[in-house]
Amino acid sequence: MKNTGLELRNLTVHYGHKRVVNDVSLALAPGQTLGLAGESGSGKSTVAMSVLRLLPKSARVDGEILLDGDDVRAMSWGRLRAVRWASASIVFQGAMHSLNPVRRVGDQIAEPMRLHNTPGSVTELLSQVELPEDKARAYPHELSGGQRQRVMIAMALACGPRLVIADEPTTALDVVVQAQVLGLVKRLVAEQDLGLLMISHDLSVLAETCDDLAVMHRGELVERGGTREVIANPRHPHTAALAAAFPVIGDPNHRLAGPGESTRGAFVLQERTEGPRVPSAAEPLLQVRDLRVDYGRTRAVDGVDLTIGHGEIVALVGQSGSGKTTLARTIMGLRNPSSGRVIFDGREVPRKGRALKAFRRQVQLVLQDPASALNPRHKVIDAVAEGLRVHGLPGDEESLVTAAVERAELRPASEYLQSLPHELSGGQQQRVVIAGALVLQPRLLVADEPVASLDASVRGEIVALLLRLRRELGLASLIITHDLGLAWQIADRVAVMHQGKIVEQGSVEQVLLDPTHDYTRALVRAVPQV
Amino acid sequence: MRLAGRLGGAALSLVMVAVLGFFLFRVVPGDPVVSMTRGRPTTAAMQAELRAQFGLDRPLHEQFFSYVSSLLHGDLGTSFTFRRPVAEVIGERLGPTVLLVGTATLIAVGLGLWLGVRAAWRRDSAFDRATTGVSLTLWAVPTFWLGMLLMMVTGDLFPSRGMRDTDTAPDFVSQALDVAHHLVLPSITLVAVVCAEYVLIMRSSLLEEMHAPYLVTARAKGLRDDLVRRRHAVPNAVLPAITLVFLRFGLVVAGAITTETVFSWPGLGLLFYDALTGPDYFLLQGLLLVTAGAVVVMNLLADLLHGVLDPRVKAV
Amino acid sequence: MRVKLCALLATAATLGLATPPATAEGPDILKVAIVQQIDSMNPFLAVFQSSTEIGRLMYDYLTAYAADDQRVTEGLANRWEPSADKLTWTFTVPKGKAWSDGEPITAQDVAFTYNLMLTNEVARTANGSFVTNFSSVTATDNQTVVIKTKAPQVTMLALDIPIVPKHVWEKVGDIKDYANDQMPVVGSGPFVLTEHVPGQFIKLRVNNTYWRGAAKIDELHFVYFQNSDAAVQALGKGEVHLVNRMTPAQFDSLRDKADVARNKAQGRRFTELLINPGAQTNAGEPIGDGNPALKDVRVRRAIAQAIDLDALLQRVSLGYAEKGAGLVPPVFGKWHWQPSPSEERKFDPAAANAALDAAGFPRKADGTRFSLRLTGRAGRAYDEQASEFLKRQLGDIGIPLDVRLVSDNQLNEVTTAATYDLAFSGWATNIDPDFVLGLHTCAQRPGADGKGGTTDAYFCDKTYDELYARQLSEFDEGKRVEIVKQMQARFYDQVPSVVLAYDNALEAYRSDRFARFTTQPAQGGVIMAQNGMWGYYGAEPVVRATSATSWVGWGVLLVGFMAVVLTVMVRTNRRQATAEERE
Amino acid sequence: MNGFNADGFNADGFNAARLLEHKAGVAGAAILAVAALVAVVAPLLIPADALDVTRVTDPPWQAPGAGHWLGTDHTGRSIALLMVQGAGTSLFVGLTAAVLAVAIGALVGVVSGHFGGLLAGALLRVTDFFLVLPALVLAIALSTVLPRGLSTIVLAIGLTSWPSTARVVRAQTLTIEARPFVERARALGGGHGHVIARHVMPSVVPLVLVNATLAVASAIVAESTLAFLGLGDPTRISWGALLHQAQLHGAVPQRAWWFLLPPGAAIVVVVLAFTLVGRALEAVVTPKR
Repeated sequence: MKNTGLELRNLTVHYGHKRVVNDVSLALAPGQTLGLAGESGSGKSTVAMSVLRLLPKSARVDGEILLDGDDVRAMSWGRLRAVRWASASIVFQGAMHSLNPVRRVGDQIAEPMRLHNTPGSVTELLSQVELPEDKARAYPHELSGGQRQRVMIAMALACGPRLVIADEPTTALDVVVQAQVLGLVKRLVAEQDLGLLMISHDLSVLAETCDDLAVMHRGELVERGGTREVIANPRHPHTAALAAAFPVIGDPNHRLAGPGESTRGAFVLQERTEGPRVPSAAEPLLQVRDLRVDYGRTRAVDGVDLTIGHGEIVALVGQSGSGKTTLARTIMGLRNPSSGRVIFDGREVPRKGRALKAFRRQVQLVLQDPASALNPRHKVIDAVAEGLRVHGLPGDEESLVTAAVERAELRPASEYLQSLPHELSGGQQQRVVIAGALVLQPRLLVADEPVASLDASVRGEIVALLLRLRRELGLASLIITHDLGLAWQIADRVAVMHQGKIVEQGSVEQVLLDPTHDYTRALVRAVPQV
Repeated sequence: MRLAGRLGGAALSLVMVAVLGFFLFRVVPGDPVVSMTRGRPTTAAMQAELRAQFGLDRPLHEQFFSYVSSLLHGDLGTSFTFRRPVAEVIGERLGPTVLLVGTATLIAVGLGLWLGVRAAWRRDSAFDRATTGVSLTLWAVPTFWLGMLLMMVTGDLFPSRGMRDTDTAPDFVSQALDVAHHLVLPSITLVAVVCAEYVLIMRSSLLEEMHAPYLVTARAKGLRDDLVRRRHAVPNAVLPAITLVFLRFGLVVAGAITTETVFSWPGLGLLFYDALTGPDYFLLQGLLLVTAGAVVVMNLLADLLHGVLDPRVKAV
Repeated sequence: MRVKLCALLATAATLGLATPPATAEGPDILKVAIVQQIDSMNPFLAVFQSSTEIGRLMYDYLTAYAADDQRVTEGLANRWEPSADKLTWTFTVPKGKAWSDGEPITAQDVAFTYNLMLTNEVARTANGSFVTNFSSVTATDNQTVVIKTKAPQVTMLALDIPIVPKHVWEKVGDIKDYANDQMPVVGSGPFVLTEHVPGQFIKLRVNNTYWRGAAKIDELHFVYFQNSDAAVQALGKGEVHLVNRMTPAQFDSLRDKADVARNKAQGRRFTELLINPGAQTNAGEPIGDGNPALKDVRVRRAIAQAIDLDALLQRVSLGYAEKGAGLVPPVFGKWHWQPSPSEERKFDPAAANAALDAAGFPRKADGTRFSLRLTGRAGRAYDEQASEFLKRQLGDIGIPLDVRLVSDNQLNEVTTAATYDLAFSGWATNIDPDFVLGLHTCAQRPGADGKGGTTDAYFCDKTYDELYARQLSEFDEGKRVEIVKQMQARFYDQVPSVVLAYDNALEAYRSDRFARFTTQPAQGGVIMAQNGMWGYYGAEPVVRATSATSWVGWGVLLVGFMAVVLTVMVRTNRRQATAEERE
Repeated sequence: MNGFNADGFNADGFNAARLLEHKAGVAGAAILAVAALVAVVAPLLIPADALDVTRVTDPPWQAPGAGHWLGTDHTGRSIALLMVQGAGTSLFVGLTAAVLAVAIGALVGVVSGHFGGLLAGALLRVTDFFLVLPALVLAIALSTVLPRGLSTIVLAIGLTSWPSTARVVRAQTLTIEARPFVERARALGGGHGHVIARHVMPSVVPLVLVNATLAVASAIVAESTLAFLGLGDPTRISWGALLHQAQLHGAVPQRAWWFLLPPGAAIVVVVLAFTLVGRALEAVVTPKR
């Protein structure tokens, strides 16, 4: 068998009449590492699947897929089965679902070895991916996300393939774990001289692991070159958008929130105050005092103090499970604290009844995934007007909704009001969610990972929108995120949460550029560097 | 902990069944003493005597407490009709029902799961369409009607009633063959109806798994199609299916009642009928407790089995 | 592996096909279908008709009723003598009769049985009413029993009490818990109980030491059926040899069946339509909610007149019944009463209309007078159909009916609570008419709590009660017959119920296996449900030639079926195997 | 869920399959339309005397022939006319019992799904309890207790077949309640009423509809079973009651297949039709992955 690596010639894939991959040509020599970047829907996963002919029957594949010189498309089933995993293997995205939940991981790793008569041992493979050998007896659900991904990698290496395709291998992982897994991949590729085709939407991940970079957009290959070069000098505008979406912490160019904006916001706010209380600039908008929240026996939030000023944007960063979401829910009055106080605008947040309902007008929530934050059965106008209807606010509903929608930069509003959520793009959906919040004229926006599920190119626009709202309406925000880059871009202050406690709090520059707490340092270090 | 909870829940269900049974059947119209003595020369004094014998002369709440206390001692009471302990009467009839239900369930589960897997794996093939179509049709068939039709169609091939002939040679082989001969029509009837459900359950369960990413992984590893099915898809799909099969045990019980009625099969279903005509309170209560108990136990078993078969459950 | 399992199961299911049908040689067995459950084999507890009937085969009574004319004849006792004041009866149990285990039957056994019932409340469960009037029972020697009664009792020769062997039953601790299942059960009748599988069958073998001589058959099996439909089917297939209680339609369906002989017999049952005459308790308190209009005997008569008994007979009973009149069915010839032409209420809607007008129930604007509920038993073919006819016939005289067909229990409840206007009922009568006549005395009405009654007609008539008391102590049979007829005439005249029909007992048997049965009475009598055991005792098997069964056909069928199953499985597997290449 | 979706990875054979299922559903709907038409219109066209046992003059147990193309029953009534007459009762009982069952089930499901705490616990317990009880046993007991009549049958079936709907509805309610848009509605200040009315109900209703359709199917079978066992309303003609009559009057030993076959076949066809429609609805309602 020749060992010539992978070559795609004029690969085109149709689903019915829909062309998902259009005339893609790529070559990957043995030992070479190539990153394939693109947003969701760009066709990058289809390319990966086509290599081992794993696309469903309904897919029509044209062009040539040469794996070590043989066209995969023309192989007999027997030959294809022999090639699969032995010549090229895949590290699938979402190891939770890509591993069989009812079989021990050891068996699953061993399965292709038995099938292809490859010598070797599971123990050895596990040690290569830095897992103890007793994990072979574990079931997938008994492992952590990072461990599962390691198992996937061990499985991919089981038959000693010359080419490994990694499809979003770290997407669902935490920053720190992601860094570890990427490190592992890098080491293995280097040690075993593997060819690696790495697929990701995250340029920084690819930058971390690959020498070359290819960018796909709407099924087409738009750019190909050395990784650093492509990122530094993107030729295609889409590449530029992708690159911009991953801010470099410490780079002032990527810092969008200017100093002093917050006070200006407070000023604007006074002009449009309707409530009985005139807030004084001296008193912070929101104060959290020694807040504790318990879930049964576990303490999710453990003595947190937090302050948000008028018009201030505070980023709450931390890994998943750190308690940041619980904290946000508690602030909103969606959960009752076990102890401690939440003071909004000088008054303690009521826990129930009419007062709580009134309070909820003041604080609005923006959720991570706009697609699920909108009832798929409700039209835009209904979704946005929901708050108005709940509170029975007076005024012409349509004009209020139109105003809010346009404020959220969906112009002209009339074009969108009658749409259903699935007819909109992710960015548009998130704007609808924001409009639904704005229509109640809140004073604080709690945004839970507001851009995490959005494509890179849209991300920047939403960030800009949030900043503009602060500038124009004096809207304060609590941004919950695991993404230090986002915090760098948007926040005035950063609070770092770890195991229910806020371990460090301060201005963005201070916390991110000069972290004092060990955990913050680990977080900052784990961010992939472009 | 989890087991204890399940056991507690099951026990609570049984207690509720016992209480419900007591009151429900007391509302059944009719005076057991009157229906017992109807058509025979009886005097009012004799009726009163009988009533006292059965404790029917006492106020309802007293009857209830004595029922509960004897229940706690494992005593289901005495059947009015048969003049014997309910547990004994039920025990005699348990065998035939277990034989019928057991045979039918085994065949139905085996056949149902097998057909369901084949049908789902080749979705929309002729085989799938035929299997699904037949299953849906059988699902729509009233059990008793199927039984009567089978009886009419088969004519003299199979006996029309009961479990045994009275004049079969006493040796084991002849007896076993005789019982098997009697079992054919009732079990076909029961299998047809129950199996249809199982086919549909298994089919949809496997269809659920058909697009699971781990199947793509398995294919990518180079596994043959039937290995992908046998080693990966079926072990996953069969878990919910088996659970459902166990949960649908009430369906089998219902089917058994009608089947037993049609074929005079001497099991609990027939006994239930006879008890209703009394009304034989204690027997009815006992039967409800036993049938509901069987379903409760099956549910519990389903739970435990799921825990054994599905490694994910242990972690919960 | 699963494939193999399926194949195995299919084989197992098909194996049943290979079972040989009933063996053609061997003992002469009479298989009888019964539809009713057996409640108990303990003769003191068994109250179901089916159990009583089997009890008669196991235990003789003190006296019996002859097969041909139902007169009292020798049972265990062959002579009996009342004293002059009719309070003391002396029965003689002759020597030479033995229990099935060889022990002699003596007067001690009789005295033991009766005394057990006198002293033990539980032992009175089934037949207690026969001994309520006894003051003492003694066996003066092994051949003589002396029974003293509190008052003269005319039914002393109709004591339907199975006599049990003292040497067995004196060891029984608690009658209540004794199932009488020590097989073979020691008895005195023509058959000995050998096996009882509840809900399935009962086996008896011939008692070779029976004092009348052994029966001609070797074994007698009672096979349980859920419904008579299944029993009729089984008769057609030869699985059972004798079936009774058929519906007219079932009986008709056997008309042209080869090897099946039918027996249309005069039955002991009558079907009646109760007309609530204003039910009262035995203290005279009204109970129930019967329509007050029915208290008027003129209304009741008018209703009776509006019912076309002949139509019901032809259309509902399909002719398998006799037109109703008195309370005693014609099968008990001498007690049966027919109205004279002058007494008879002929079907005459016009007269009924006129009578109702005269009684003060004129038709209202919509043409109705008042409406009545008609309660019947759901699932009883007669009630379901007859109610349609009654609805029409009573509608014609301006009485619309609200037909309610309910379960057995609900019907019992409705009749015992008197919450009916019209209701279907019916009774089986005995040779001695005392029971059915006694049902309609005032004393049989329920107590204040609504319980303890046995009547469902709520008839209470002084004339009738006086006659009842008189017949009970009238030892001259001719005179007693007269009184009994007067009572029936009175009942007919007062119409607390309309006797609609005397149902025929419809029976059928396999004529290829049994040549004849003894019926009771000899002319138009029944085989099963007799006042005796003659039917089974006198069964005469046909001398049979061995018939060959077509084993070949069975084998072919079996092999064919297996082949189909296997082919399907193999082909599916192969298709699956090639399908993998297509993926 | 993952990149596969967006890349259309799962956009395989579903469309064809759904079309097929819809075809079956359309066929089912057509059958139902015909059955409903028959049930509603036909009784008006049947002469009153034709089904009155006191007036019919034709001989009983006639095999199908020119006079009666489905033969006659034990009283000489035309089976074909009886079938037509019985359609109404069977459909009526099936529909009302299903509506009752699904209404109870939906109410219990939504309430126990939406409100937590003791109430939900108790309701869940009761649901589980009824799920455990063998429905037929309970229905038989109920129809023995209550007076005979259509309403009893409806009640007996309705009261015993709601738990499965309650389970499904509860599960759906919980799913919906866990969706971010419900959290968003809460954050907007929406109370229980708002969440149930605007979010839970709209997504539960289609499911309830599917369940109702399938419930009609099983209710019709249940009605026929109860009627067959002699627990139905004997004064009304339904398909189950016809089978009851057939058995009561010995259709099997007489080999009177024309008395036994049509009512059962009608039940099968109508139940199958409901099932097909239900499955088609289900396919439309549940979004395929």
